[in-house]
Amino acid sequence: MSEQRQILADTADRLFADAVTSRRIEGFDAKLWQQTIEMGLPLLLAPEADGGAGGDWDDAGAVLHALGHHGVPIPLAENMIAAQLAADAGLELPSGPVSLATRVEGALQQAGTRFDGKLLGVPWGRHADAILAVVPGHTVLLRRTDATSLRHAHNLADEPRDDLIFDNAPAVCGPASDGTQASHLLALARCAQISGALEAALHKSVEYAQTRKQFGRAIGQFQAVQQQLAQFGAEVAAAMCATRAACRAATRGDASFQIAAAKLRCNLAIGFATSTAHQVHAAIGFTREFDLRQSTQRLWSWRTEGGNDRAWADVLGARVCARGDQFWADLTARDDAVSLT
Amino acid sequence: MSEQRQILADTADRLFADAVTSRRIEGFDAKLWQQTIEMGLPLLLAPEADGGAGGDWDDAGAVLHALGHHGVPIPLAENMIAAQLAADAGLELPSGPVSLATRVEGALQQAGTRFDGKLLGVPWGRHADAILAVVPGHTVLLRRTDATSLRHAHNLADEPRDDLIFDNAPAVCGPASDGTQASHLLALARCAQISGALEAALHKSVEYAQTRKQFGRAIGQFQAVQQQLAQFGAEVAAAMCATRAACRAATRGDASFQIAAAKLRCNLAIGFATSTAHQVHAAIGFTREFDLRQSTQRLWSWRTEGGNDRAWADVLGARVCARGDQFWADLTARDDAVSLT
Amino acid sequence: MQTFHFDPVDLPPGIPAFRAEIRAFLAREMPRDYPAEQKANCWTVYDADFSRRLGERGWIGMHWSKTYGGHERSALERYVLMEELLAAGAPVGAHWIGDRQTAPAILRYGSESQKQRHVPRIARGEAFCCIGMSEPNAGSDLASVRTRAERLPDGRWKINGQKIWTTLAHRSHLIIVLARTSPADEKNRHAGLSQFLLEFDTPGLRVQPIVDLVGAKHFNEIFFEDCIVDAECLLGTEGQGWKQVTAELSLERSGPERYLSSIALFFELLRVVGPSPSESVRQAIGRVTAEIWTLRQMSLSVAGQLARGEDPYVEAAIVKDLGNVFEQALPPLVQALADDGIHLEQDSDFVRTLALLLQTSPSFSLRGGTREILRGIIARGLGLR
Amino acid sequence: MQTFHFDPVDLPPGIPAFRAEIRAFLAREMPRDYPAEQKANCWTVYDADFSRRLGERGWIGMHWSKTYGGHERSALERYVLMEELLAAGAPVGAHWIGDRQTAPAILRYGSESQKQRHVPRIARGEAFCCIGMSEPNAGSDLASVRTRAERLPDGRWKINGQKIWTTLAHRSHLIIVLARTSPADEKNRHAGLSQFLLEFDTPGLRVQPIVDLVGAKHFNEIFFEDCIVDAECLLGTEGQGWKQVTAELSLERSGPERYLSSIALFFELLRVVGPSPSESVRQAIGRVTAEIWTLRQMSLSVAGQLARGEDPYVEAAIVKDLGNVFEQALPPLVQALADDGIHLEQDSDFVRTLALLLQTSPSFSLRGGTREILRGIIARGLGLR
Repeated sequence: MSEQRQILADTADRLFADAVTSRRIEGFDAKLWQQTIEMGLPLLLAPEADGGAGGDWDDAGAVLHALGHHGVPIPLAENMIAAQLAADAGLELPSGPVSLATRVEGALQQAGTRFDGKLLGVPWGRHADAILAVVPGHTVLLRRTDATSLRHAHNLADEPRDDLIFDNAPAVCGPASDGTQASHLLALARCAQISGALEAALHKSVEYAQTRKQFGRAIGQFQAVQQQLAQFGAEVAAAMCATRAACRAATRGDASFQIAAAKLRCNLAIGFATSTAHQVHAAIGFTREFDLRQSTQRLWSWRTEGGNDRAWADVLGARVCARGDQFWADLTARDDAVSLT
Repeated sequence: MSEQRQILADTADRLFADAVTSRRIEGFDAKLWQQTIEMGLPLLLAPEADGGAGGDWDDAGAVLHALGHHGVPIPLAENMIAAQLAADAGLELPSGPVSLATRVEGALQQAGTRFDGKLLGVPWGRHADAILAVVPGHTVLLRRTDATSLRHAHNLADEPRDDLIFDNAPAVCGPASDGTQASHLLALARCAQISGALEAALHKSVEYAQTRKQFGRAIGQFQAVQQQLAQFGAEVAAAMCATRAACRAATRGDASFQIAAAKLRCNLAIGFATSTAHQVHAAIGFTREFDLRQSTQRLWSWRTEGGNDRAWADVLGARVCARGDQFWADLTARDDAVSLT
Repeated sequence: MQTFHFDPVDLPPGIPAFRAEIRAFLAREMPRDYPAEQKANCWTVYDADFSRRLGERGWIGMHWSKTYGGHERSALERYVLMEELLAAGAPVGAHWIGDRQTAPAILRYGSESQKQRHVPRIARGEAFCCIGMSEPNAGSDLASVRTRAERLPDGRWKINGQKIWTTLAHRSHLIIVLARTSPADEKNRHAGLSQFLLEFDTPGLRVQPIVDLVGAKHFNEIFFEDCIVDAECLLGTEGQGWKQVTAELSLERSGPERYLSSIALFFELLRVVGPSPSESVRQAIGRVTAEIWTLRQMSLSVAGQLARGEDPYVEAAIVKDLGNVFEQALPPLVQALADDGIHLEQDSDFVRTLALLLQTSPSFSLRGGTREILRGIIARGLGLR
Repeated sequence: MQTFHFDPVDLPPGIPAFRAEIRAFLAREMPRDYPAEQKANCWTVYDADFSRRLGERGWIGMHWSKTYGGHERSALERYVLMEELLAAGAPVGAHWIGDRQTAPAILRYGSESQKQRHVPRIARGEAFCCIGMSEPNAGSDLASVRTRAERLPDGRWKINGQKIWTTLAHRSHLIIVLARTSPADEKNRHAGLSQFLLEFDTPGLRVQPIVDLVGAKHFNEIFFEDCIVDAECLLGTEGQGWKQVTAELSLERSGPERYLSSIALFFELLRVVGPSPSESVRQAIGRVTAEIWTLRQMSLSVAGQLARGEDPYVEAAIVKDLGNVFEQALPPLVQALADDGIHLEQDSDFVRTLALLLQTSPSFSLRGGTREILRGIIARGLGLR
């Protein structure tokens, strides 16, 4: 990791760690949000010319890894993506928290100045000032206060995932060349958060195994437990590596293949990792599991968000099958392309 | 197990064990075949009135378990099924080895007195005097010597699986009410053989782990190896239990559901079992693996024969989905039916 | 020669009628508006009325002696009752432990007065029980128990310590406590433990509920603070607590709950995907079906052996291990399959059931011995230890 | 703070051209009528001519010093060569061990004369090498080696013993033998071992091929019967054999062979199922693709770290463990997927490849350390040992 990016990651990590240890809150952490603004994080992916920080997805991945590691309740991932897409579409960057809607039922009206329809499962919808959504051909910005109705809902980790209904609401819109980009970037952000949460669950499990005694010795000294945690570690490593490679690809250009592969690989890691983490913790009763669940409940939620296993396996499989014997040529060309630029 | 069936199983077991230890042969064991005839095994499933032994599938399962355990090269399973189907169709039971063709491309001609077509992958086809095949609506008996062409082929375990082509060959035929019965019974027979071979692979692996020393102690004393072998044992137990339950169902009546479930469960067990068996044996070089492969090569072959995982999962899944909320009622009714008879 | 024994069971002739009777009862008596996700966790759902109605029909303590309020029905009839209750997701939490563990332990080890006093009440669905084995920082290593029982000069016992993991203790009447009655011996870590049978209104016994992973209060901490009990509260023999508990745990291993405790999720999946789902969903359902059918055959076979008075110790451990693996694998499998359109925040029975089980299933393997312990038993059965 | 290090690699600018050069070479030089199942096992396929042609192009010993016949190319270029050879299933068996293990060991521990004498011949594809570590009844427990080397009064060594598992020994020229040079010490089981570098025409050395599981002769037993060798055959330091071997094994851990050695099966599967297979096949291919892509990224990242002179010891073990799991899982997965119509007795490339790998893949985990050992390394990396 470049020195500059390492500093960014470390700073974010400290910020989120402090937020977690000082106040264990459910819902939106407004004070922390203000601090991220001071660090320029919500607009990290927007160009400097537009008032952003001009960062890339390598930077974003490092920050979101820390976000996922500490399970901090703010819509940072969504705001980063919204800022990038808004800039791409030539829309003015809104300030307050901006969330992202990838499940949209509805359409623009009146030459793109009005929107009728529903935004479903919007992360932190109730706390967002604006929501960026993609409809065929267009990127749309909507104000939360223009919604006719807002239904509160949550994922497994109690993170808000709200439904908003708009009825002839004012909209600002710009051109969107790629209708799938919002979903892909959301999947990529979730990969980074998953990597961080997996790492946190691993740390908690290893630490627990080192201190917890059973049958006269620390459970981490039993070969069966060691081997399980080693496998757990390998899964975490795979998720982290896949995520970093997909972030690198997104920094360079079209990353649709790499994001599909990374999200699928992360999802596969979640199954083994969460089950091992809870098994290792199992003997303790629930006190410490409270802490573990900050990671695992998010992992279970994020496995579905941004595309579940079946969805990405289908996309990736169809893509590979269609190219048949070009598999190896395609696979290598993606990384070789880097060396051509 | 009833006392009588236990005696049958033990006798078969001794017979096959002697055959294996006295002569390690590839291909058809003619002398052993003669001994099975003396015991009435090839006609075990035919009614006594037709010259058979009047046994049921509980008996057959016990014998075929022993056959699979010792990996004996004779078409006993196929002959048993052929005899049952011939009797059902009112055909005279042929003597010499009779095999079974479940992959048939062709049709009866001239009022059922002639057959044109191919029998593919016929077990021990080259050694069979006759082959029983099922075509829509009919059970057909063909003589091997009437085949125009016989192409030798083998499965992974070097068991003959030959293709025979018939050109206007003489045929004897009777009515077959259920066109899928031959495939189901073949699957059931393979389940019993798989159970036996799984058990043999387990015994060999446990024995090996008890005697083989590494890092100063028997590898069977390492917790990781113990846990792996325990899982292996559990898979073997599941396959054995599923097989015995399916045999019981076949003894009672329609067993299509149970056979599908049992073959699928056996297939799933093969994956873990063979991989663990070879891993436990891995350190030895190849001498002992020679012995293990007598079991594992058959297991890999039999996983495909009689229907692979995907095929049975599809059949079973379609059946269950179609019945929706009747799942539990159906599942219990199958065993309760026994108590009604 | 044979490695494992799984003879098929022929269910006795009365079973179909009995099963029909249970189903009719459930159709009538199951609570209305009963949330689907509770069905997937029904052995912790407390419903005292429902338990009492079961007791009235003679469906608690079905195979206990009539002398102590039992009904002397066959073990297989009890098996069928249990599988029907679980498959229906009936709220059996109130009497579950008493029926399954506590009363059998009293009948096996208790004094005549303990039997007469407690067992009939349990059978009537009037006294509910809980388990007092695990302690904070002890987990499945029961030998490390630190709760102490000290014999007073007058023969009574003074208990001090703390228990955890006790399902529904705050609504129970009886508890069997495992306590140390002589100092720990590093050479024989299992010596010096004894069991005590206590009523919850004993002075010095205090219950404090713990909110668990999913916000429910199934678990508790129980504190014993100079809790003084009569000599006759000792259950069984002093110093034999370890042996008695081990026998109890093995009773815990053989039932249909080993694979049915969260079956509601599979039923919900079948409902949601409808009669002709896509190929990959269909095949996944086929594989799960093969596993369920096999587990039921194995579990039935063990029940049949127990009914014949045999002790299929290793086979029971196998069923439990495979059952655990199955129950832990199902929720993530379903999550990976569920259509893109099915989001967890949706307010549907299916989604709530899935959400609950994703969170609770990882600790299922704790019930009655961890995975490592079970596999240790199987390995020993194979001659490896 | 970070647990594992998998920084992405930026491949150097020359790579696309180099890759094109390799592919052109392979299109020209790969043997015709080369059976598909050999591609799935190509690192054991012996083709001396092919190896010599690679040597002529400077593609053996690519990053060794020019002083000893190497070519001083970058480690990443070597990585790309290896992955292209493996992906194409090229017959690299003759020079594989020499290029990958023997020459690096000589360059690291050997005397100047050993380097000068052997390394250039290996680089030219003229001397082929094999491994003499494992023994009958020793397996991956190298400390239990019983082959003995006894120093004679004149400084020479007399070797007695037996080795096994030595790939292609019967067609090799050089072997590094691990032998005991002082008596076994139960307290320090790894002490007293030394390595010897021998030529195959040494008197007292005898090779006997073993027919393996699939009927091929890749493995051998090698007997040493009063085999007397010069003092200078000692490789490295007397008594340091264990340390040297361990370093060798870790060299073995980081390459693309960790997930590519049997990739031909996946390519065959893609060919057989065609551009639009059924849903369940498509999704399975999607999952395998995600795994392959991830493994390649991990393996590339480790290669990049090695190229920068870092020592990603734990990361390399992780890649190898995941690679093993992947390679062992693929054949049964493909078998379970393969259409009903695809029977193993069919004479097709796909079926023969599947048949070979079903039989050989279970022992893949032996290559360079068993699963337990690798996971032990990872556990230690996590601070658990």
